[in-house]
Formats: sequence, structure tokens, C-alpha cells
Amino acid sequence: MIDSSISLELTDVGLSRGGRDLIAGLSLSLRGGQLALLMGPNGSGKTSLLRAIAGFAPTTQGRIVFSGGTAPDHTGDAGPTIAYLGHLDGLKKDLTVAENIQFINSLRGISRPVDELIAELGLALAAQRSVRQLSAGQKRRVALAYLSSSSSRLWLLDEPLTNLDRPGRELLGRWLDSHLAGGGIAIVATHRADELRRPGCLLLEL
Amino acid sequence: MSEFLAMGGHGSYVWTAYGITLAILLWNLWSAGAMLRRNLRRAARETAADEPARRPKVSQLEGE
Amino acid sequence: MKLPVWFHRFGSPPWVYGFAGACVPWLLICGVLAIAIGAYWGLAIAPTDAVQGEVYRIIYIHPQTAYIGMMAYTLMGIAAGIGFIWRIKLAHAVAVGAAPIGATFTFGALITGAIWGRPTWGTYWEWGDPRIMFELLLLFLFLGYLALRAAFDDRDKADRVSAILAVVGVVNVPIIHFSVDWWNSLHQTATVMQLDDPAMDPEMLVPFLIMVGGFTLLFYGLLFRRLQAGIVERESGARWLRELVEGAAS
Amino acid sequence: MPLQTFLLVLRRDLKVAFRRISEWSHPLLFFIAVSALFPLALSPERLAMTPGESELFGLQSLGIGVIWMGALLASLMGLDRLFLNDIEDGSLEQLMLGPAPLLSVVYGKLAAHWLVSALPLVILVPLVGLSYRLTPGATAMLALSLLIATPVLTVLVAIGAALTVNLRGATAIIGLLVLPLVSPALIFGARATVLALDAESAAGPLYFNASLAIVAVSLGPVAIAAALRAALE
Repeated sequence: MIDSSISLELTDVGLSRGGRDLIAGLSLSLRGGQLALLMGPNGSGKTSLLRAIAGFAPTTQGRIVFSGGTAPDHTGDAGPTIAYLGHLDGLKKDLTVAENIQFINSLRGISRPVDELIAELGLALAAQRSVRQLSAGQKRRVALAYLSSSSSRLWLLDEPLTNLDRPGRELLGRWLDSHLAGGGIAIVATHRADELRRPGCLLLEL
Repeated sequence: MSEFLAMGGHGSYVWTAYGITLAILLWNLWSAGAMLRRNLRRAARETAADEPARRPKVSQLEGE
Repeated sequence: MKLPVWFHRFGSPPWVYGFAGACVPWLLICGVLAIAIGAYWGLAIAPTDAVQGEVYRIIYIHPQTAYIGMMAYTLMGIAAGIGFIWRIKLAHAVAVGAAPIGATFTFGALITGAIWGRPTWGTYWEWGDPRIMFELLLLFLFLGYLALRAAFDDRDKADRVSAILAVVGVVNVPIIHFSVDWWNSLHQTATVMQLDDPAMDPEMLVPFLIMVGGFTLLFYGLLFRRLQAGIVERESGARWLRELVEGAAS
Repeated sequence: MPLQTFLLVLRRDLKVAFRRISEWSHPLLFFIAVSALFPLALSPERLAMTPGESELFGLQSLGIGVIWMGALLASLMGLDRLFLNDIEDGSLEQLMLGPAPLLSVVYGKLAAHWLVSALPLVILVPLVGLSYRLTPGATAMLALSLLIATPVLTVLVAIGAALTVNLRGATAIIGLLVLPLVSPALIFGARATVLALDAESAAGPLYFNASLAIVAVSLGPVAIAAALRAALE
């Protein structure tokens, strides 16, 4: 269902990196509940665009406006609205899985109990192990943890399926569906569009 | 003329100081111009306009 | 914060490039001329100083180079701040242009100050003179700025990060200046001759001021020339630059 | 919200620090080694308690200079990876997406680092002071003036670290950037200790260093946040 309370407007966005123009004249508008798949060869600017939308880097032209509505969410998680998952996992290797998830949850005001979340991620056995000892796939699951909460209204995922095994990809698929059903927006850069394809989603080829 | 050069015994100090300052002035005069010439040459080489950024293609999948 | 319209006209690279280009020859010629006259006047015509004898004639270059170094650093900090806050590439070009000039002049001030100290206090490195110590610290600030810039390969990032250093530096310069002066005032034995300008009678003052004027004109001439270089570097690929370069080539 | 983020980051960094003892204990051991063993570099007869005509400086005033320089070098060593770790593992990005401004994250990290490395430094000073036979009064003043000066050292070196965060050969550049900026704190800190050595009141320099610390702690992190944002662009 389209939830028009939140929207992401890209008007004539241009991006350059190291003096070279990557993207020019990109205009796009997404409503709540919509998914956009970002495709294109390596170095075509997928990551730069996601990072520009997340606010890490300014656009060389045009404007990006994300007007996030209040989070209509039963758990009352106000919290920050943007979730960005890049190639890095964003975890402290010396802390355990539980400590990392607890940290991010309290940072983003997510009130979901940690052990329940760890169980859903299928990491119950590794909960007290330090992240350093986990496999790449397991680290990826820990990094995904805070996507389970509906407080982030805008998802910016940069090739989230890498390193994930089949159950992991299915878990992410379920969370993506509930995120979209809950009226969130998602932009996903991926090389495996077929797995993430949803009816009515936008295809954005750079 | 020679006592002018001798500078009352301080000649070596005064002339070294002035010599160094002159050297710095000359280096600056030269290097400012050289920097501009170098950048202009580099700009001339890059006159072939960079390949224009591809305009992204936005399409919508069928279905609701 | 909305900037006044005329400020944006300053912001248009081709206009600034042309304006700077027009000023450079005048500034350099007048500057060099003034320095030549001032130097000749100071060395040959001005009377000998009663206390220091002939070595005082370094006064016609040491304070000037030190003043240019200080002015360059302050200008660098302000231009870098403007460039960082409003993302104006031109302001970064000004800051980057001022740095090498300031560094070389500060180095000159350091050397001429030390040379001046030798006959006056019998040592090239007189801890008692706060200004030489401050020149050295200012030189390190410049070298730090240049070293930081050199470590970047992406020029836009180099501009933004070195701008932060320039602003932090320019905020700290007064504090450093005060601390060094205070530290030296402790060390100061009453008899040590200050490097201040001995009570300058008019015959000494005129060449001194001519030299100050000459150095200032020269500094702005050099700065505008380097500003042009910075504009060309940052505007690569711009249409006006291509026309300029093709125009020059044909 | 910002205070909560500050405390969160502070607790997290302290937890990480206690898991990686080596990362912050090496600078402290280095400080002890450099300060205590420095006199080895001088031949014994040049080390009279009070400088005669042949001794250039007394043992005590040598000690004060060495300890101050040792403290500066130790903070240089401990801080260069302060932000690099968080950028390399991507956690700084996640913190920037958090509710609070980046400033409270920076304050959290600086506070954690200060507690873990600068404070022990101050506690170790009396130990090192012994090898220079500093009077108890001078040692106490040395510890106090270091305590007041370490925030300035930490903030300024952290600015250097943030500016050079992704650069090769960063540690060398940080030293060059920071030394001129740190000189006022060094001048007044050492001055306070020398005054205490002569059993005079060292209030003046201490007050000055205290005001320097306030300026550094309030303005410095703004520059650090700007530098980190520029590094992540």
C-alpha cells in the first residue's frame, strides 16, 4: 500500500567523483511503500548515489529531499529514519554480537529485546562470541540487525545480498516486504535484481 | 664604493640577508607564472570534453 | 545564509580570472619598482644607525617579509573558512595560492632575523627574541598545511580538509603569538636590545614604508597570478576555459 | 538525545579499550621509558642538581622538559588510530546516521580516550619525577599542570588525527601539524612546574592553561566533526 506520508524527492541530481561526472540529471520521486532497484556496472555511481541520499556526500547539482513522516509504529520507536548498509558492516570487531546489536539498538532507540532479535537472525549460538570470530555471512547478519525495526523509514542498501546464504537472503526478503508493507521506502543497489524484484518496483539503471 | 660594500664590517650579514630575500622574491615571481603556464598546458590537453555522464534510465515494472 | 548578489559575481571564475589577469602586471611592476627604490634608498642614502651601525639596514627587509608571511596566513585562514562554509572553489584557490608565498616569506623572515641577531647578540638563535621564535612556529604551521595538502590525491577533498586546518591555525596564531611573547618576557634580561624599530627618524622611515608598500604590491601580484593558476586547475572541463585555451593556442 | 549518544559512545569505546589493552598501554610504557631513561643520553657529571658554570641545566629542570615532551609524544602515539578504526569498520557511518549530531560522538570518543590514556599519564608522573629527584611540590604541580594541559593535547592531536584520517604517513604529518598548535600549552605547563620547583605560586600559568583547555574542548570538536564529515564524503 502506498503511504504518502513520507516521500523521497530527487530533482535533477548530478554527482561527480574525483572531477569525473558520474550521474547527471537524475529526477526521481518515491512514496512510502515503494522499492527502487539500482543497477549498473561497477563504478557507475551506485554507491555514490546511495551515500549522497544518506547525507554523507553533497550532490554536485540538484537536490535530494527526504521528508520522513512520524513513524506510525506500535513500538513508538521515534529514532532516526535512515538506514544505510554499505560494503562495511559497521561493527566493532572486539565487541560480542550481543554488545554490537545492543549498542546500535540503544543508539537508534530500538526497544526490541536483543536476544529475540539474535534468535531471529539465527545467531543464537554466536551471541557471546566477538564479531572478529564470525564468518563474513554471520557478520552481514549482525549488520542487518537494526533493519528488523520499523523505525527506519528509508532503507539504502548497497548490495545487501553479498555473503548471505539462502536463509539469510530469505530473511532479508521478509524484512523488506514488511518494511514496504509498513509504508517504508527502500532503494537497493544490487546485481541480483531477480531475487529482490517486487511487482511495481522501479528499476533505475545508471 | 668599497666601503659601501664593506657596510662598516657588517657587509657579510647585510648582503646575505638581502641576497636571500632577493632569491625568495625571484623564486616566487618565477614559480607563480610557471604554475599558471603548467595548469594552462594541462587544461589544453584535457580540452577533449570528458565523456558526458550517462543519463540514468528510470523504468517501472508491471504489476500494482 | 543567503549571500548578496554581487558576492556571486566575484564567484564567477571567468570574471575573476580576467580581473586578476589584468591586475597582475601592474601589481608586479609597481611592487618590484618600489622595492628597488626602497632598497637603494635604504642601503645607500639612509643614515647609519647610531647603536647598531650598518647591520640595522636589514630592517628594510626583515619586518616586511615577516609581515607578508603573517598577512598570507591570515588571508589563507579567512579564504579557507569562506571556501569551506559556502563551498566556493575560488576561495579555496585563494587560500592555496597564498600558502606557498606566505611560507617562503616566513622562511625569509626567519633567516634575515637570525642573520640580524648574529652581530647584535652574538648568536644566530637568540631565544630572547620572541619574534624569531614566532616566525619558526608560523613556518611550521605553513609546512604542516602544505604537507597535509600534498598527502591528498583528490583535490576537492584536499581543499576541504586543509581549509579546516587553516581555520584552526589562524584561530591559534594569536594565542601562539601571545604565549611566545609572554615566555620571552620572562627570559628577557633588561639590557637585551629589542628588535623593534629603533626610534626612526624620517630619513630611515621613508625607505622603510616604501619597502612595505613594495612588498604588499608584490604579494598581491603573486597571489593573483597563483589565483589564476588555481582557477584553471579547478575549472578543468569548463566551456569558458576550453575557449580560452583554444583561443590562446590558435 | 545527544547526551545519551555521548554516554553510549563513551561506554562502548571504554569497553573496546579494555579489550585491546595494547592499543593504549604502549604509549604509556613509552612515556615512562623515554622520560625515565632520558638522562642516560647525558654524561653523569653534566647532571649536577644545580647548574654550575659547566652544567647547562639542572637535573630537575631537565626532568620537567623531558616529562612534558614525553607526554606530548605519548599522546601523539596513542591518538592516530582514534578515528581510523571507526572509519575502517564502518561504525562511524552508522554513528553519523544516529539521532544525535556527530559532535556528541566526537566528545564521547575524546572523553573515552582521555580517561584511558591521558589520565594514567598524569598518575604516572610522580613515578617518573623520582628519577629527576623532583621535590614533592614540583611533582604535585607537574601532575596538576599536566592534568589541565592534557585536554588541550588530546583535542589538538585529535584534530590532527581527524584531518589525516585516511592518509598514508599520517603520524608524521600529525606531529608537524600539532607541534606549533600545542606550543602555548607546553610553554605555560612547563612554566607552572618550574615555578613550583622554586616554591613560588604557579597560579598564573595554570589559569592560562585552564582557559586554553576550555577553548580547546569547546571549539576543537567542531573542527574534528567537520574533518570527519569531509573524510567520509
